[in-house]
Amino acid sequence: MQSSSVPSLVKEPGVIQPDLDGVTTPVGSFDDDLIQLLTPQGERVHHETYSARVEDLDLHALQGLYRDMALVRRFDNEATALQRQGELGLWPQCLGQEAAQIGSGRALATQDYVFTSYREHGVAWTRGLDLRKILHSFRGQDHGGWDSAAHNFHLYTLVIGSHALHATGYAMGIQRDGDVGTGDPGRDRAVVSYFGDGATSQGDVSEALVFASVTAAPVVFFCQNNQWAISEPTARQSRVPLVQRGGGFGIPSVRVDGNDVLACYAVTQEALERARSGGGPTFIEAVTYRMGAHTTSDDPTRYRSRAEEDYWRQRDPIARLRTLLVAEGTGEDFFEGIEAESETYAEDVRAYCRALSSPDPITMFDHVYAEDHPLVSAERAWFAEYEAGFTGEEAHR
Amino acid sequence: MQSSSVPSLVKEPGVIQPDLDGVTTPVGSFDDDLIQLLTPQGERVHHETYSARVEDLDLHALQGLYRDMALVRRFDNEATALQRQGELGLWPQCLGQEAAQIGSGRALATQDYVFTSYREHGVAWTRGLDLRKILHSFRGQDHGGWDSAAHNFHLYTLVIGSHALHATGYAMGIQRDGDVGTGDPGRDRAVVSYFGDGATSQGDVSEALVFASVTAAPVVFFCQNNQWAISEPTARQSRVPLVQRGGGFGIPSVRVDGNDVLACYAVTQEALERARSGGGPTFIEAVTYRMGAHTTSDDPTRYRSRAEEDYWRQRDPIARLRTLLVAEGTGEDFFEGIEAESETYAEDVRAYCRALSSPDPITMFDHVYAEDHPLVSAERAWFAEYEAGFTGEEAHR
Amino acid sequence: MSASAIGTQRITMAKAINLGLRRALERDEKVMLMGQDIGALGGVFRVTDGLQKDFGEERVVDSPLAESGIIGTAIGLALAGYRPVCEIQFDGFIFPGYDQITTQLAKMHYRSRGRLNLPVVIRVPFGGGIGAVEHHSESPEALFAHTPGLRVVSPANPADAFTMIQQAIASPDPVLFFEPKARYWDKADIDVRAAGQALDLGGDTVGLHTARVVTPGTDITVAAYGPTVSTALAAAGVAGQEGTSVEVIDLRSISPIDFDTLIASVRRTGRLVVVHEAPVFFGAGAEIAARVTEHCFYSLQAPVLRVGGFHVPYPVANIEEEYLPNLDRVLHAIDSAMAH
Amino acid sequence: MSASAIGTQRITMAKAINLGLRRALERDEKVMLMGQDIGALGGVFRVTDGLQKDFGEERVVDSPLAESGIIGTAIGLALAGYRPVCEIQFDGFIFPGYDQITTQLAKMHYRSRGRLNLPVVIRVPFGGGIGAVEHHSESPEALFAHTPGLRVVSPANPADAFTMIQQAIASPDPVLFFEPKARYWDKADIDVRAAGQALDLGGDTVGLHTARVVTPGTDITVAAYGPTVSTALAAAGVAGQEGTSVEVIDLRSISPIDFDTLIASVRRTGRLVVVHEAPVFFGAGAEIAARVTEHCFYSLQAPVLRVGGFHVPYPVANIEEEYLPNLDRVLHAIDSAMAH
Ligand SMILES: Cc1ncc(C[n+]2csc(CCOP(=O)(O)OP(=O)(O)O)c2C)c(N)n1
Ligand SMILES: Cc1ncc(C[n+]2csc(CCOP(=O)(O)OP(=O)(O)O)c2C)c(N)n1
Ligand SMILES: [Mg+2]
Ligand SMILES: [Mg+2]
Repeated sequence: MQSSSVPSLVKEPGVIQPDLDGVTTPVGSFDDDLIQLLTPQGERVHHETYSARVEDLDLHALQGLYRDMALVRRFDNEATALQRQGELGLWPQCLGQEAAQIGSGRALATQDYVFTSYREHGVAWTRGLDLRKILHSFRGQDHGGWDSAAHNFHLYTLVIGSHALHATGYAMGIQRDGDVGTGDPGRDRAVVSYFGDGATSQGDVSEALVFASVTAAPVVFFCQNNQWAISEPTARQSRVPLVQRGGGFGIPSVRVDGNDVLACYAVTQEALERARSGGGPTFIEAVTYRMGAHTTSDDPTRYRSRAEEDYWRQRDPIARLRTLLVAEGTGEDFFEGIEAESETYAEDVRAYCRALSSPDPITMFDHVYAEDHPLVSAERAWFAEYEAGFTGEEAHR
Repeated sequence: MQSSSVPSLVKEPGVIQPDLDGVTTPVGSFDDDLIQLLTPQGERVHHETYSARVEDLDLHALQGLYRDMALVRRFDNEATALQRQGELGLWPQCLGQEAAQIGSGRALATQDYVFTSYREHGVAWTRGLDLRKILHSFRGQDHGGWDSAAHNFHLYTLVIGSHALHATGYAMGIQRDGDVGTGDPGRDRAVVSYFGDGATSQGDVSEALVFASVTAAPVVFFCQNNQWAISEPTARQSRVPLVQRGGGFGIPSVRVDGNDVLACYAVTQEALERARSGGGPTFIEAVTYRMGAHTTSDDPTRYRSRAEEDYWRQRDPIARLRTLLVAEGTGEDFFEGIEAESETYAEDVRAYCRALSSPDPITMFDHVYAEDHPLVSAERAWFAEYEAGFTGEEAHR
Repeated sequence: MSASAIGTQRITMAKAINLGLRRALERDEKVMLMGQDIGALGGVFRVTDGLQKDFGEERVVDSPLAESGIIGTAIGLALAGYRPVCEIQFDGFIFPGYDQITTQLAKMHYRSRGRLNLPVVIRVPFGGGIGAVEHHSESPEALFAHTPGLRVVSPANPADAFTMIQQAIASPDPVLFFEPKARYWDKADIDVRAAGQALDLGGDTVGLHTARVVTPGTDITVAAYGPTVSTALAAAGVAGQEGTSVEVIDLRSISPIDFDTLIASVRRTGRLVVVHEAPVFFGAGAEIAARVTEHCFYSLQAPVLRVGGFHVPYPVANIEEEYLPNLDRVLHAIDSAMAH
Repeated sequence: MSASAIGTQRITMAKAINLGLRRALERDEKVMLMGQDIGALGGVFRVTDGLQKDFGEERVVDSPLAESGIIGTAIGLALAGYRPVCEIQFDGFIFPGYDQITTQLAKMHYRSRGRLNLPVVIRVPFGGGIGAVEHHSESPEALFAHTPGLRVVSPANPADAFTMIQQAIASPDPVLFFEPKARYWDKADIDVRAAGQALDLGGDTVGLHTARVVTPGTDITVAAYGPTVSTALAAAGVAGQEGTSVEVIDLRSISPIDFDTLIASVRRTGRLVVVHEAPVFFGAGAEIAARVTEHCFYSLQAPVLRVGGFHVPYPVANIEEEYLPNLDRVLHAIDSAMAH
């Protein structure tokens, strides 16, 4: 099986020659054709199109982005710790993906709507969600945990790729509401759908690209290519950079350094503007890295190298923004303040989580249907009576 | 809803600018970037890469292609007539798509394997299948009708897009058999999967592109864009020419005039060679036209114009080859011979079809499982006894 | 042409659904139809004939050829406040959308603790008897009824079709709406205006999930839904002439099942035959037999008998009449039950 | 390390399946494994641990993240002469592959009039009780058993898991192989060599679709499969102490169901309780109750009772113990049946 052989074709009319660079690029390295405004060394880079989009971010704003990322990381680490302590059943870390999530999330307007997988705690933060609510489902108390409409932030979706279609449908609804291309910045809306590199293989994601493209729906597909789908490297999902996927469906696509919060902010802002103004969908590939395990149940030592992890640790999204902040005049006290705030936050998260109590078993019969359902009612009644039968000794005989 | 507005982006590194021409191109017209070796007027065109691939087709060979197309059309017309006469329940015509099917089919080697939808009677012909067997299923006597292994031609698949995955899996099998890249022309094999423009929207087709691309499976995706999926124009499935789809998955792709039998032959031959030699998959978009109804149950007057049909009648694949043949010295007797052969063939098809008899009802219990199954056995026994109970008057009381 | 201006007329089931859809589109601008070929073509069965012309391409949408995409985007549209009615072209083509139905559509209300409703209707022409090729004659209702969160119904006549499609669209829950395609061309007199008004007033109509005693009888109950109701009625006619009084129940709903009506009937008659086209094994008849037996253990004179599809894929058209639970097979089951 | 060199050892069910897969890979070079993360990681449950290392990336394949793709390409590979064994990561993620299973895998043999076989096995870790998040605790077996052309089985202990996975792979028909994930870490002593030899000789082993009387009893039969067999056994123990003699039957196969064994038992005991985790409504218990009642109408002292999931989506982990058909609920059903 010659799975690494690359066909060589002459470029000519009628022949689409895909950019096959991705095949030989080792997983985890950067390519040249990546939008970047801030290097791993924390230096600004000029970009003809995108630099303008971060010009209005003054030092205060940059510090805000730093705070976002730092607090989300602290939250994420605390949740991981809580899982280790047996307080959560499972935790999917967003460690390492803070720039992709905060950068894109901060480009959103209040009226925009977001659909995600299960790892987008940073995006949730930008939507004003009380992150502690995310713990509910990983503690086994709730399948959802928050009021999605209150935050324009949909519940996490665990079936990979499904929500890309929900996002597209929601965007089709926005079109029908007339909330696209009015020019009113308080009215025009768009949707962002976040998913991973692995998700791009699911038929549903491709179908979402079809529907979004042919309807010119105001939706941004934000693919966090964190190099891994559990134990499978991105090369198991695509021979070419994922950014090419969007183009194949007629969707303008952009590849961005996902560990560069400024670049993520800029490209997402542009894509959202296009969507809100009626320009249709955009596909963004944010090249980032899952610095932690897939979830707390995972064991990455089985499938990836320490060297690779080290390589990416050098590209930590928070560290590089810190370097920039320092270079642009932020004092140590700022960072100490964030540190202190993080600790208080973590303590609060811990206490909140521990105080959560299990739902009453009878609630399992709630909300199966919005309207009355005789079978559910009968089973609920049976269960209540059955449970009532257990008193003292009798229980469990 | 601004479904026709096209976003304008500056081309720059990191930004994939899809070719959005397809959006404004009216459905049914040709684009420039189409591989063509024979014009609608029947004149040869030179093509740097592909002309060489038809050089060895002498007049005799061209006449053979003509005969293929003419007989397949005659068969197809006869089947349509048989449906009108109540001899078939349904018939999906291949009218107008003969060049795409014969051109590509004649590029196949015996050991190649083919998966199709339900309209590929022309391809079936090139595989040596007795086309009359196709009538079985449309007469309601069989779900399949032929021995696929005997012809390396799989049964028709009616669930749109499903078989693109079967084709890819089969190609993965060929890789495991070591029948790729050996250099032995009698051994190296490839698979072709035929599907329509509508099918490209199905998740399964996209997933097939993923699997084929990452495994470099020896499979050619041959998409007959006949402009319609029942009543929906190709624009309902894609904003851009379908040929771009393949590139997005890292698959070399080519767009060919699907009514040009020579061009179809040439591009398929190239793609097959690449696949057999280990170069992986190719995506071919053959731009053609469904000159008839979707099936005999369909009524195209509800959704498309006479003008459009006229436009395409000018581009009839058979007529243009005839012009070429005449120009290159074929006499009227040849065409008369084909005419006569067609009539004999049609009569034979008619007689065969009419002579087909219904299967015995008890056979419905055959081949549900390859191994014994107690429930099927019990139901079969019950049915036999039950049927035996009906004698004379008793039946239907 | 406003549906409400029509009054009593003799219409087919296909037309009745068309009028029901039209009324739903008229009454609630959030209602929209999606599916393959439902626009200019009016659907392969012409059930949506004329609706795109009258309500526009935004409300009657020709979707790309992808069932998961249709149902998945319908979920998103429902989250955005719309009430999508999806047409699946044929029963056998619902399966690419099965994941969205089973893991998303059915569970979103529960997942969100009741905060989110998904009022999505999925219309599925189903069943056999039309001489079709593979995948065009299936009865997959059991594959949806087993999943909590979904409602599954099937009308058996034009009047019910007209009413039930509107009730399904009005439901805040997802509804699988199985249309017996072999009955599409059956005609009945319907006073569309009266039926519509009754519906508007929430009054006189039978609930979406209520079974109906179509023919009262005393010796045996025959329960059916969708395409087999007319077979059951025919059997009742023949059996009646032969001296057996058959009570025919049109279940109308497969999830939930109106067991109250069913149990009350069986307590009276003491015998039950269930008829459906789907394979008997793990079919609706199994659930009905199990539950009715549990509740009527001492009233039953004979075991509940099931008449339905065999454990074979839907066979070729030439022999489908022998596969289908036809008049003779229902009569045979009635005889067997009576002889017990 | 060759599995056949091992001899008696105390192993988990996960390990037993691993050894069964290893033997199958050793014996037939056409056998191959496909799935997400089954290579270097060994699968999320480590069932395929070490197999890619020993058999190579061509035979133990990490697939792209797409269940339809996995099953669809497995069909193609089977057509090309291979015997693919697909791992679905969790029960709740089989649905994107449902179309390929239902319309293609189940029907190809029939469609081709027996010319084509699809010896594909789909391994599905299923069931609850492991404190997981949504979609990770489902029991969808009924959604496959209803479809003719598929075989559906579930082992309840390590020894059966070892044998049955090999029988499933040897079957010329497609097999859905439901592995009770809550039992993956249950241990038992198995003489792998003896079991393997018995299998090779086609001798001493129980057929893939044969039910087994695990504990004989005289007062009542309790039928279970997969994860609920151990619950049934526990209930039999408690009930026995209280004077009720319970016969426990491990069904092992859900399609086909070994009704001969079941009916013979119920004719003796006169009572039957069926236990499964899947929702009761349209679940396996319905088919069992319906058919057993039909055949044992005069032997049954009480209606067949079903203990299973409620008509709600699988609930949150904190309260799953109350949802699951646990010891108390099985005992309660036994009491009810005995009291009838
Ligand atoms: C349909 C489906 N199949 C399998 C899984 C199991 N699963 C959970 S996460 C995951 C990998 C996802 O990878 P990716 O899309 O890259 O997202 P990431 O976890 O890296 O953020 C898999 C296979 C699932 N959740 N849904
Ligand atoms: C999964 C599925 N959905 C719907 C259908 C109904 N259907 C049959 S043919 C067809 C259109 C196919 O269009 P295209 O792929 O362009 O092929 P063509 O008929 O033009 O050759 C549709 C929607 C089907 N067969 N399968
Ligand atoms: Mg990933
Ligand atoms: Mg087409």
